[in-house]
Amino acid sequence: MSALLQLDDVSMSFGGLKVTQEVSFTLQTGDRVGLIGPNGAGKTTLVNLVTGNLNPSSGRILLQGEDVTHTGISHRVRHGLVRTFQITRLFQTLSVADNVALALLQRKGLAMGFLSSATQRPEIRDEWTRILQVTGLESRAYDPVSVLAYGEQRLVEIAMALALKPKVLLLDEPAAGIPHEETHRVLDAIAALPADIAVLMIEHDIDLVFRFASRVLVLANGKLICDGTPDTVAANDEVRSAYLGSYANDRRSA
Amino acid sequence: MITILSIAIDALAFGMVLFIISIGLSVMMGLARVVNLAHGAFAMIGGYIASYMLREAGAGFALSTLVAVLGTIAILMPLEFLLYRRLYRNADAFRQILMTIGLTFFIIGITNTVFGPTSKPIPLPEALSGPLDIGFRMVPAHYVLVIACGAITALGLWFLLDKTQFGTRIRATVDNAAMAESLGIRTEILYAATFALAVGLAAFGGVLGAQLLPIEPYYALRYMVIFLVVVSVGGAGSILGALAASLVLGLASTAGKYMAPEFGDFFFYLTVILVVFIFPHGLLGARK
Amino acid sequence: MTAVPLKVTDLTAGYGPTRIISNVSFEVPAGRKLVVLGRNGVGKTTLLSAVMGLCTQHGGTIALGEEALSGRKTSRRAMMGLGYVPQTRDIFQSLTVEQNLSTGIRAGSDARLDEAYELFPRLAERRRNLGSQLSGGEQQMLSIARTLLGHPSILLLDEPLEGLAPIICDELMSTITELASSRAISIILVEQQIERALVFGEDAIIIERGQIAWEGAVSALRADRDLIETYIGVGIH
Amino acid sequence: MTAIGTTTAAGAPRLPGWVRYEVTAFAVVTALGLIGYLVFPFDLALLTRIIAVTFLVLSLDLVTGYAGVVTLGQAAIFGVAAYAVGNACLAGITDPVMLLGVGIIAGALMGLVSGVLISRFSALPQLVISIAFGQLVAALANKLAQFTGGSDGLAGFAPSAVLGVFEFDIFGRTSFGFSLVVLAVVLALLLRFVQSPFGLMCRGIRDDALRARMIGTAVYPRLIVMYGVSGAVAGVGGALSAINVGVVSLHSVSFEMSAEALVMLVVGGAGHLLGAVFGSILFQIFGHFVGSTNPFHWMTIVGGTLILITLFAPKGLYSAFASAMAKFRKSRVSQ
Amino acid sequence: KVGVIGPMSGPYALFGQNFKWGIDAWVAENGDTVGDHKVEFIFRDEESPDPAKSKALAQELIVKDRVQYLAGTYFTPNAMAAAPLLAQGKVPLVVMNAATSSIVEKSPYIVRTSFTMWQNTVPAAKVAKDMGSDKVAIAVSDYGPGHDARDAFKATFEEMGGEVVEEVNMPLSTTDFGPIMQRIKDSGADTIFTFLPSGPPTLAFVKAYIDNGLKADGIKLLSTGDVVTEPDLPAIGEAGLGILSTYHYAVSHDSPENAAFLEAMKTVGAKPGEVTMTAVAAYDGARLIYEMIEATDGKQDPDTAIEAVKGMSWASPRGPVSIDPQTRHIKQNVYLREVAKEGDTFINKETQTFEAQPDWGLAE
Ligand SMILES: Nc1ncnc2c1ncn2[C@@H]1O[C@H](COP(=O)(O)OP(=O)(O)OP(=O)(O)O)[C@@H](O)[C@H]1O
Ligand SMILES: Nc1ncnc2c1ncn2[C@@H]1O[C@H](COP(=O)(O)OP(=O)(O)OP(=O)(O)O)[C@@H](O)[C@H]1O
Ligand SMILES: [Mg+2]
Ligand SMILES: [Mg+2]
Repeated sequence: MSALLQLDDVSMSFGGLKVTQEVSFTLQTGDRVGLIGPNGAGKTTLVNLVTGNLNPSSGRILLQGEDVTHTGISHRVRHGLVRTFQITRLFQTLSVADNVALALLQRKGLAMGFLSSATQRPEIRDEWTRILQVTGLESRAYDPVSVLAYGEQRLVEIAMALALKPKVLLLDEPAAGIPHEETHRVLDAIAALPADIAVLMIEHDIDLVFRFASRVLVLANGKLICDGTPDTVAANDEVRSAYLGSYANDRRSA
Repeated sequence: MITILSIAIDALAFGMVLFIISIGLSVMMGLARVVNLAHGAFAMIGGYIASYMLREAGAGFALSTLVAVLGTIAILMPLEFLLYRRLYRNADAFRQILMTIGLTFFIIGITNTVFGPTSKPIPLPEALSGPLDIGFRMVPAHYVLVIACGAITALGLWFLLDKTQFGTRIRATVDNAAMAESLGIRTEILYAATFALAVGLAAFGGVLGAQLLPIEPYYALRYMVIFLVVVSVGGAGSILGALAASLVLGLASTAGKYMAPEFGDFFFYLTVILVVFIFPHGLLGARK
Repeated sequence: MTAVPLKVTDLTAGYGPTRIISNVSFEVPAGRKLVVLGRNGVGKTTLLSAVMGLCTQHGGTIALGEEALSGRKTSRRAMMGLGYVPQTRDIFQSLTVEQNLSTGIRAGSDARLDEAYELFPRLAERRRNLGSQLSGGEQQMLSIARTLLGHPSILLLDEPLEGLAPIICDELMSTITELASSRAISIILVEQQIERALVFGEDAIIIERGQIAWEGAVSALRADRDLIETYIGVGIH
Repeated sequence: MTAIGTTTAAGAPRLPGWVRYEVTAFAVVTALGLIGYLVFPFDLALLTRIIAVTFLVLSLDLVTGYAGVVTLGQAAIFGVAAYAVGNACLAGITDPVMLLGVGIIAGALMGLVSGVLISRFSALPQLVISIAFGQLVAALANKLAQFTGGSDGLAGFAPSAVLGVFEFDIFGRTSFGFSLVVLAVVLALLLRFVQSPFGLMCRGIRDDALRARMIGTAVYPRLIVMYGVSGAVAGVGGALSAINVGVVSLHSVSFEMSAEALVMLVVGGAGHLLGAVFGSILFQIFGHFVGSTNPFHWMTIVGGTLILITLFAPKGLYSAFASAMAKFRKSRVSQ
Repeated sequence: KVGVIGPMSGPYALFGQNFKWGIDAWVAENGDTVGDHKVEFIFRDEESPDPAKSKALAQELIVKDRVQYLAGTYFTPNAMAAAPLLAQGKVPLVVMNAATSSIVEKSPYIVRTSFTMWQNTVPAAKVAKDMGSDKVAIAVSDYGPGHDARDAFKATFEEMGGEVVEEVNMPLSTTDFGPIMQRIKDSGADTIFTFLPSGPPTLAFVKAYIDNGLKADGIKLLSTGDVVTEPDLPAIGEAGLGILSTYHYAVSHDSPENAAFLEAMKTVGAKPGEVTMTAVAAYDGARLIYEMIEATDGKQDPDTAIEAVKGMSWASPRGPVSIDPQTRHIKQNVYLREVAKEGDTFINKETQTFEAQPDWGLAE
């Protein structure tokens, strides 16, 4: 069986700056992978390359065996590739429920209905209610997204990703802005996903990464410098000096 | 060859007129983020003042232009305070469109009542009126004035907005006024200054462009579409973009009129569509 | 700029007619470090923006030393010494890194861009990039550096660590601690990385549904983890 | 230049049997029309013209208010549909209902074409393309005088009786009745349409097109389809205008017409169908009233009024009205 | 009751204003009663060529205000839109401007007191021939009346053996005429014939003609009177002196009727600098309406009314005129005029008269 997502020697640069340099890795069914690295290492860029927001200058990207290197964004989404944004992007004037419902409708192929009701069809309604419960947003269902606190908007990002039932889910700093003590909501939400999908999470909250991931990729200056279990990564000197800093010590002492 | 050169000269002059008269709008749209459909009305006010100064008060051309620019600013600053101030921060383009269209109507109505519907000439000084022999053909002497003023305006503005702290602060304010305030930037003053700049430029353009776009009450609406097109093709707020757009569109319009006048408008707008397709982010690739 | 205490009394504020925080009172003596904690959406950001004058103040007073801030324009408050790093970073997208930084320097101040580059060398590498072309963490650095260049006497930080690599977080926190003591800056820090906040702060308030639910010394919080669990969430540690 | 109007209440739970909403709208429009008929029996021509323009404003609301495409070229669709109807009528199709069909088809086609061109872009380039598109169509209409009559207008066609029974009369009763029924039907359908998944998705695209793409939506094709629908609505207006007036002139494809429609939409409140209807009716009645009582100061008065509206009802009259109603209701409840 | 539709607002408001002045002048001279019938004029604003709006206005005037006569219409499509209503409403329409020949054919209840492009242009071609022009460049605005002017000139001029070396249709929105002048120059024409609707572009056109050196090269400029309407002359200034035009009325027309007319105009508040031919057309239109009221004794009887004015002739401020019984269009003198300065004011000085010109467009 082919990998869910496979990158072969993907490279890209902005002008002279090589942001992604020959990155290769695969995500298999059921993978829970963390992607860490210093600021500006190229993590978000990598996600953008995978989703099609940016085009690589060389290399290949395979989604469930299909070469999608040159296909459009929405095509990849329809084939199960879903992401969240580091800086939230939501439908600001629509309500939380509408945001989630749109994702649901799109996934179910109902989005071209011209004269049916959008959010209140029973099958849609039940599902967004459930998703909002999981993400703890049920009390805000009818508020327009624009009046939500920033942290709440991040949860809506995740709710929309859930609604799309991804095969491969890319989370760009999903827990940023959520209190440390509440990040379990994010983990809960991910845990509620089917086991056979692959999830890649970018996060600077190392606790969260290490709790979540069975495998961690480390990116620095556009290159993958480490790929292994959390423990091997935490023990890697290069990673510690370039990225983890005091955290590595804390962890050892904990 | 002579024909081509001749078209080029006409194009350059017409392009510069377009530039001079549109650049104020570009400043307003790019730096104060107001889609100011009253720009034409502002230019027209400048034209009326200049015409009055020249014909009734007997002032010279340079003085009249100066008075027109300052006078227009003086007349319109209260509007900044009463109306425009409400438009800067809120990004609702519709509200801006509605208010500025209303203002335009209002100004037209008043002008029409006070000055009557006929056009008001802006006589040029002897040296600048009439034909000028440039060897292979005659051109209107005021071309020289327009081309020179256009070039100077472009340079001056480019310097002011791209190279000075004033320019940086203005653009910071445009991007995010609340944040600029939080850094201690006095946004109201900056906005007022930008408004004054845009209004002054409008008046200046109104006076200098009057040879090709005669001043009359409906001036305010008649040419608005062209101004809007030039600014948008060049990218709002980009000085060099507006210059490039003016020259390209001036050339398209002039060549079109020379070669197939019955399709004049057609070529102009066809060029607009082509340019936008090729440079969707403004002619000089405006940022963002 | 000499340090002065910030005093907030019975502050009620919100957006338009809606009230988000009510009757909040606290004081930050000159040179002290206050941390503000609370769940998502309880009004922490609103509190800071009310102090900056960015949202609607319905009642109460805010005073900087002897001077009342209520009713003053945001830019005036900034000139009086408030420096604000917003949660959403608010980088000027169409300016370069260098220009962004230069907007932070106040008229007549002797601050230099180098100060910022020393603090975040990463920014020096990216000085010609536009704001819109920065990574999330770089934006965060730029936002902090920009405000610091204004040499504020009171610094309001809204989740400044969000999106920063752990090692940068370390450096940033120690730099700010150092600044606080060397320049006697008072600091209000809103932060979700509670561990780091507790190491950093001296006083703390916890906000719940727009009101102060607990206030006291940070040491008390450090000593009593239950407090945090009650107000903020189920501790995992 | 996106994000216009709020749609906060859109997702609020509705009573079961929400279809009643549309039926109510249908009834209300018809009732209002009948009142207009009874109160102003001699102004039916004016009311009829208002209805035709209302379709243009509605169509503009669909693309601008709901899908965030700002256009100043919408009249091109309206006008081409009107010309198509005029030519069809000259060619022998005189049945008004058939002509309406011709208008709808012509409008939808034109809508698709302009959608292909205009919705490719965003922000200012989009506005410019729409202007250029409108001007090109206007220039062509002037050139193709054999189909449009050039600047003299296309005249000399007369539709036959509606359903073979109601002749068009000088009082304009038939025109009015016919237009009113069409308006009620189309409005009811549209009210439903904007609540549909497709309508909601368009609002999503208006808010953030990239986000829409990231949930798997092919944005561009959808905007084109939306333009097609909008074109059909504009086509209804163009058809009614041609049928009722019997002359089609360059004015119907002109920039002025597009701009006026935009002003009416904003006056009413973009992003609400009822706002579009409101704006169209109020603006035209007001304009007519001022024009007939004080034609010489028409511009000053209308201009001043527009400024006042932006000051006191920045989101459009409909929103102002709706929030005033809400307040009123609240104050009654609290008493 | 008479309903008058004219551009009272918008860029053409000057002409609507002239409608009103012309009618007021007539009323001032002749009183507001015909027999024992009081005549009341109601004005409505047509603003732009918008037939839908005009039709609604006409309809409103007929059914609501119950007018017995309609008058005015500046724009052709607006007149066309009103035409079908006339028979149904039993209301005659006196066209006071709209100048397309075919309007009078749209309804038997239409009479016209203004002019047509053909009527004014045919003499222009004759003038050109008389001046010794061989090669003419035609530059007209690209719309109906412009096309009429072009066709009329070309047909007449070529019939007389002249050559048209260049035809330029200029978009109505043109204000930059430099390239067009260049093109005309390149064509080797010795005379330009032009028509543009009165308004700001006419000024720019004349300026471009001078500034690009065509005047200096001895190329003559000939136009219809629309290019040099009296209100525009001061703006053109000295530069315009000597421009030739053919038209059916000049404010400077030397006759007792015109003097009386201008006097009456003053009493109703017209500014001397703003009088145009539309006022005369309205003045004469009012005369026709009075005649019709008298003939029908105030009853609504369009057939009798129209019959009464067919063949009618009188001395108008513009000279002797009559209504052609076949076409119901006005037959009038067309004058060749030259821009001249008299004291401080610029005038169109009449230098030649073409007598009793019919509408050549219908005569064809
Ligand atoms: N459009 C662009 N043009 C030029 N440089 C860019 C552009 N976008 C990003 N960069 C640069 O590319 C580098 C990688 O950015 P990226 O956003 O991928 O970092 P990241 O690993 O996600 O960092 P962070 O953890 O801070 O979010 C950064 O240094 C950034 O400045
Ligand atoms: N612009 C706004 N208009 C109306 N309500 C708002 C606005 N911004 C925030 N709110 C509301 O104010 C409340 C408090 O928001 P605030 O941003 O202060 O929370 P916070 O404590 O900073 O949360 P977080 O940790 O998620 O950043 C929230 O319920 C939010 O919905
Ligand atoms: Mg990132
Ligand atoms: Mg916050």
